[in-house]
Amino acid sequence: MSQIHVQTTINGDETEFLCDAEETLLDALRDKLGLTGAKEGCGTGDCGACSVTVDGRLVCSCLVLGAEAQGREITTIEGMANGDELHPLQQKFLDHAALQCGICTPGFLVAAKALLDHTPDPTETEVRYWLAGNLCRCTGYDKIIRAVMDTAAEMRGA
Amino acid sequence: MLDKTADNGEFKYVGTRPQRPDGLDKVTGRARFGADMVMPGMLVGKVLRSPHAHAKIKSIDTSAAEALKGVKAVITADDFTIDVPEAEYDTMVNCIAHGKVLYDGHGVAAVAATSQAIANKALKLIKVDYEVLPHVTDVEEACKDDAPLLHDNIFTEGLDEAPTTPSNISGRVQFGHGDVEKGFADADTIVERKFRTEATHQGYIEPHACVGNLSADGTGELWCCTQGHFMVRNSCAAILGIDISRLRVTASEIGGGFGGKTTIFIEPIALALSRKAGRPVKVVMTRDEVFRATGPTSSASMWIKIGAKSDGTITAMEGLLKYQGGAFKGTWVSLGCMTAFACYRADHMKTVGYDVLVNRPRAAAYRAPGAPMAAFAVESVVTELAEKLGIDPLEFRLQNAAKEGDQSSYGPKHRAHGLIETLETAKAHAHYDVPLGPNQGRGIACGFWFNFGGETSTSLNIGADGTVNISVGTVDVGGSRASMCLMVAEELGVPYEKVRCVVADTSSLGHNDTTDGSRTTFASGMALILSARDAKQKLCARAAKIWEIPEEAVEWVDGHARPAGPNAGEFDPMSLAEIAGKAETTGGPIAGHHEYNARGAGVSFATHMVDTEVDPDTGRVTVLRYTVIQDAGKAVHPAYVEGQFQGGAVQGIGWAINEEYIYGEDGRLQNPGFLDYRIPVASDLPMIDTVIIENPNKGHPYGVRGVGETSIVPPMAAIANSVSAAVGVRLTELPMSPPRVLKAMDDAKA
Amino acid sequence: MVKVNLWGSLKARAGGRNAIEVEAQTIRQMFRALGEEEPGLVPVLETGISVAIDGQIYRDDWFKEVDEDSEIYLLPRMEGG
Amino acid sequence: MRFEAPSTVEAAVSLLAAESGMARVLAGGTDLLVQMKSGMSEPDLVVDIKRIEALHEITEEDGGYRIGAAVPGICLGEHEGVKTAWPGVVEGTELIGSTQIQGRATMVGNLCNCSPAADSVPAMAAAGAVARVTGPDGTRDVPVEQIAAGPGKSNLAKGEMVESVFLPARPAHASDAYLRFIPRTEMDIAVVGCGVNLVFDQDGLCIEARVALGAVAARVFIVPDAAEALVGTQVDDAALDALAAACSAAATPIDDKRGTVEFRKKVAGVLARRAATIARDRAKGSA
Repeated sequence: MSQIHVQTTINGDETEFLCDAEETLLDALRDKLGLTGAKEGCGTGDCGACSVTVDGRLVCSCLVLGAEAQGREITTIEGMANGDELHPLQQKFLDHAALQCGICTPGFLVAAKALLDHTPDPTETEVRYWLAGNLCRCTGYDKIIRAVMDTAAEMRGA
Repeated sequence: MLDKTADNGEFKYVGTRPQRPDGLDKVTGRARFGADMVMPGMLVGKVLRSPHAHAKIKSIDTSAAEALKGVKAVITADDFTIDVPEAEYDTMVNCIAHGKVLYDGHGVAAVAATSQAIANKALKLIKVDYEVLPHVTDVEEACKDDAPLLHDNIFTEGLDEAPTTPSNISGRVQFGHGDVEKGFADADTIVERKFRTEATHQGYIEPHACVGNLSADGTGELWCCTQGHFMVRNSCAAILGIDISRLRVTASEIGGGFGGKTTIFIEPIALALSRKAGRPVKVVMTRDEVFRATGPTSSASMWIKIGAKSDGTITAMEGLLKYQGGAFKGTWVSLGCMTAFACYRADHMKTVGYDVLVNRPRAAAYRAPGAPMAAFAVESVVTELAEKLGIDPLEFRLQNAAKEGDQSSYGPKHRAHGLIETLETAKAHAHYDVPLGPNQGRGIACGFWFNFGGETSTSLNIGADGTVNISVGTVDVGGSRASMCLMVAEELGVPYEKVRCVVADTSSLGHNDTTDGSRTTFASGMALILSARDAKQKLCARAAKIWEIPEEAVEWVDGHARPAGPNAGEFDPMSLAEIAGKAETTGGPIAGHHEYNARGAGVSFATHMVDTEVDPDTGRVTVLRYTVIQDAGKAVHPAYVEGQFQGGAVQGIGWAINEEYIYGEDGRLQNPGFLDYRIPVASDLPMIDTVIIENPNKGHPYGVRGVGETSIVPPMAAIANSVSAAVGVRLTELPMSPPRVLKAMDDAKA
Repeated sequence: MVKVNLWGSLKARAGGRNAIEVEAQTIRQMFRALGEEEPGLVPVLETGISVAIDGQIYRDDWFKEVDEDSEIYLLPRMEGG
Repeated sequence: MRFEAPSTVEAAVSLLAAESGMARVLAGGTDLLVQMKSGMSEPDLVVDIKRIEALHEITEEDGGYRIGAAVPGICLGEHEGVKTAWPGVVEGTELIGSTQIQGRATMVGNLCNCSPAADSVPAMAAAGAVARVTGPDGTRDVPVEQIAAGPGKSNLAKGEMVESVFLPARPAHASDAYLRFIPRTEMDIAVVGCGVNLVFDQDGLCIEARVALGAVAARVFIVPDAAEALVGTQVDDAALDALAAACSAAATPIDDKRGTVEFRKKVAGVLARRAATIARDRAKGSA
């Protein structure tokens, strides 16, 4: 069967790729476009390691078909820093030691950015529930939550 | 050995919290993990797994799969070497079944194809003719005489008389001292109970992944996520019958391991497929495969009995532990027996353990393997006994805590350690005095783990600009490269930012044992300190040459070579960069290295305190407050030490409340995914408070003890004590999931 | 002579003894002497074993010295996570 | 497999009807893609309905709301009108999965997946919601609790799809609530779910009640005895006890990896009592 030609925008760049009908957006990003920052931890939407945004909505890219990206705007972890300038969340994750192995980190950053874009002054409970779809097995979440709260405070002050 | 201590204020870099060297790559998505590697011409490899818990493989027909367009190789057990060393035999059979499948998910065959879709299609075309056999997945059931037998060549080891019939009990072990009968006779109060725990999975977020490239002549390379790439090299070489020197293994960044990546699963399969196909092959497990075929813990059935005098002195401690280790022999029950009573002093101690085989995946290490389940049982009884005696459980622990010079539960006398300090700190902690509301309870528990040394090789190279490269062979699972850089910066007296650490491949260093046993910061760290001392000596020698004075007349102080005394001559101190800049003309590159079998690992103790609230109508447990207090010896990078404490505690919370392997009547795993294998999510938890105790390990120049594992030992017991206090009923089975807690409450009311 | 304490389940392999005294200056000599004294221990010694000397645990370390004052315990080879 | 993304309902229905093999509708995809990955579902055709503009709309109709099949949970949660009128339905839908899932999963998809544990369905059933089904033979309206035939099986005919769900007008002194029991705080499938929808008269007497249970039978179902326990009462403790007993008695669950029969029966009563209390307080607060 012939492949589907998809034209889309990824991290602001117009991009095109060919994919099979059953191929996920995550596979297209990783295997076709070399954007391996999004990770497959489960393939069933339970771990959030593959988080990206599609037209500004936070989604698991393992639960989106590549073909659905047609005409959409996708952002991934690779689009989070502005050149060599880190997003404040990225810097705070480093400052707070909010990562150990780092496999879940791209997903957490993408999800946390979506939260702060949406709710600049979240409570700890809001942060915890917003990020409940991002599993981390190393940190016990403590330092991640602190990094997000601290970023929010700093960004509000800025 | 202990050269520097916090007390004399000598540390400049160690104990600070700088940004980790691999951090930038990890927050930008650039870090390359197991599944992120691509090799030119790469094929996709997939493994066919058994749908049966126990079955004889009568035949495998791969012809249709081989005929499928795009399929480049199909392999079965026949593609592996026959004369595998005994030590690796079980590992090989666990990777690919030989004649018999032993658990749901056991690998049977594998394919390499030009795409994922073709590989999946090919798997469906492989015809396996199974003769299904009766199975057993429960540890107690497996011990019965009429239980289905997994292996007809395993006879129980460690019995007084050698058995004549094979058994699912592969071994009996015993530890202890004194005479427990006498000890119990001296006791005024005795508590004994039975406990059960279900198997849990390490639950790392990164599934196993590798890319292998092996030529017909046995030369190859392998990229994989593992806790020990030297172990991977040696095991794969043995299983594939190739020379160790021909296989270069590079460890990718690793997305969590916790012990589960201390053995191999897909690596020899990728290499065997590659050898057959003549192209690189990438194998990435699905989450379903991770749960069904890789390292869960043992499930356990335990009995614990402890007696004490009315003044609170423990007189005897006895335990019987049965751990299943999956379908192959294991050693985990030994560790359970050795650690069970390690926090206590008693004249009479005895633990007996049985290693039991069942139709489940081969148990792998999981953070202090074997210890957490035993601690759950023991610490539950310790608290219950204290309550019966009318003594505060924390005071009771303080009264009976093992101290330096006391005979340990595993044999030798204890050396200096920080257990008492963790208990005293708990008592003084604000958490201890927080008032509790209705349906709430507070629990405490202690935990112990050995920590290991092991084979280690490191090198250190000084660049012409005075910067320092260090190479270690121990995989960095949680920020250890930062700790390595801190220790080298400390030793050489150069800024942290001038030191960079890489995890070198297997062809670049001598053998390194796996990152396990909380050994990396201890063993690689000490090797690097010694490598740095080696380099310092050479730097001093170069300065001596430049100054034309004897080597002994030069000393290294604060990052500079200086004349050692007034008689050595008048020279301005030379920095490391200055000496390095002249390396070419003074004798060539300056480097240090060290290879050893690290000795001197220091044991580690912890006390955990937790408050929970139980919904009286549903049995649901909420963790309200949690505090971890642990002896780190010396915290090199305190933020990552705290991270180890917090991570271990939360894994323990998962184990305590919701995580479990659920097998159906058919012997198949019912919950092989993160939906129904319920690891804690962010909204389940409070902040995890930590206190780092620094009781230095005299076996390390800076006093470092391992910190990675002890933190998972106390949580289940601490939570059980807390929940039991909240509901007024002793919980004796893990996980304490809502149905189980509600049933215990209802049964108590009835 | 050094006194080597065995863990419980080695008793059956050592003629019911909890401890054996042997002539040895190093771990290697100690293993050799133990094997000669109690051949039943040889398979266990060969599969790899740890030794605690004065509470410090040594793994695969033949040439570590032992002396008469040392407290010596054999322990199973241990693995961690 | 073929992938199609038509721009009208008519085109979608034609595609679905014309496919000789298995055809599946893709809305949020949070169930479908999981089933495809596991091999549970191997469709020959997937019809993405998100390019159909009309299906993204939430429109007012006869004092109630019509919610399009492509409206993800997060958009429903952002709609003040629906939130005010049917807070229980919104909270049920918002409980489906994580933030990431909320960006995709739709209420209609949740309904059509036909899981007995679907979080949005008990609240919809309690609300008296009606699904609009369109197929090759035209359009029909079906009460939501009649969409599922059993676990994973629907009563939809070949070529039919649900294009929207209608939530009726909310009378005065009325409100609803949904609660589910899960072991964790998030990310689990309901072990028991309960939707309660109550209408009171001016004197605070309950005049209408609909109670639906999820995850305790092969389908989400309405519990008439539960309504009977509440109607004519102030929804006081005695009435709530009767409600809990009725729900526990009506539950016919199975033992599985998520819970035992004993646990589910008991918790069905516990949740019904708690959900009814919330609905009562909401209704009286709004009175």
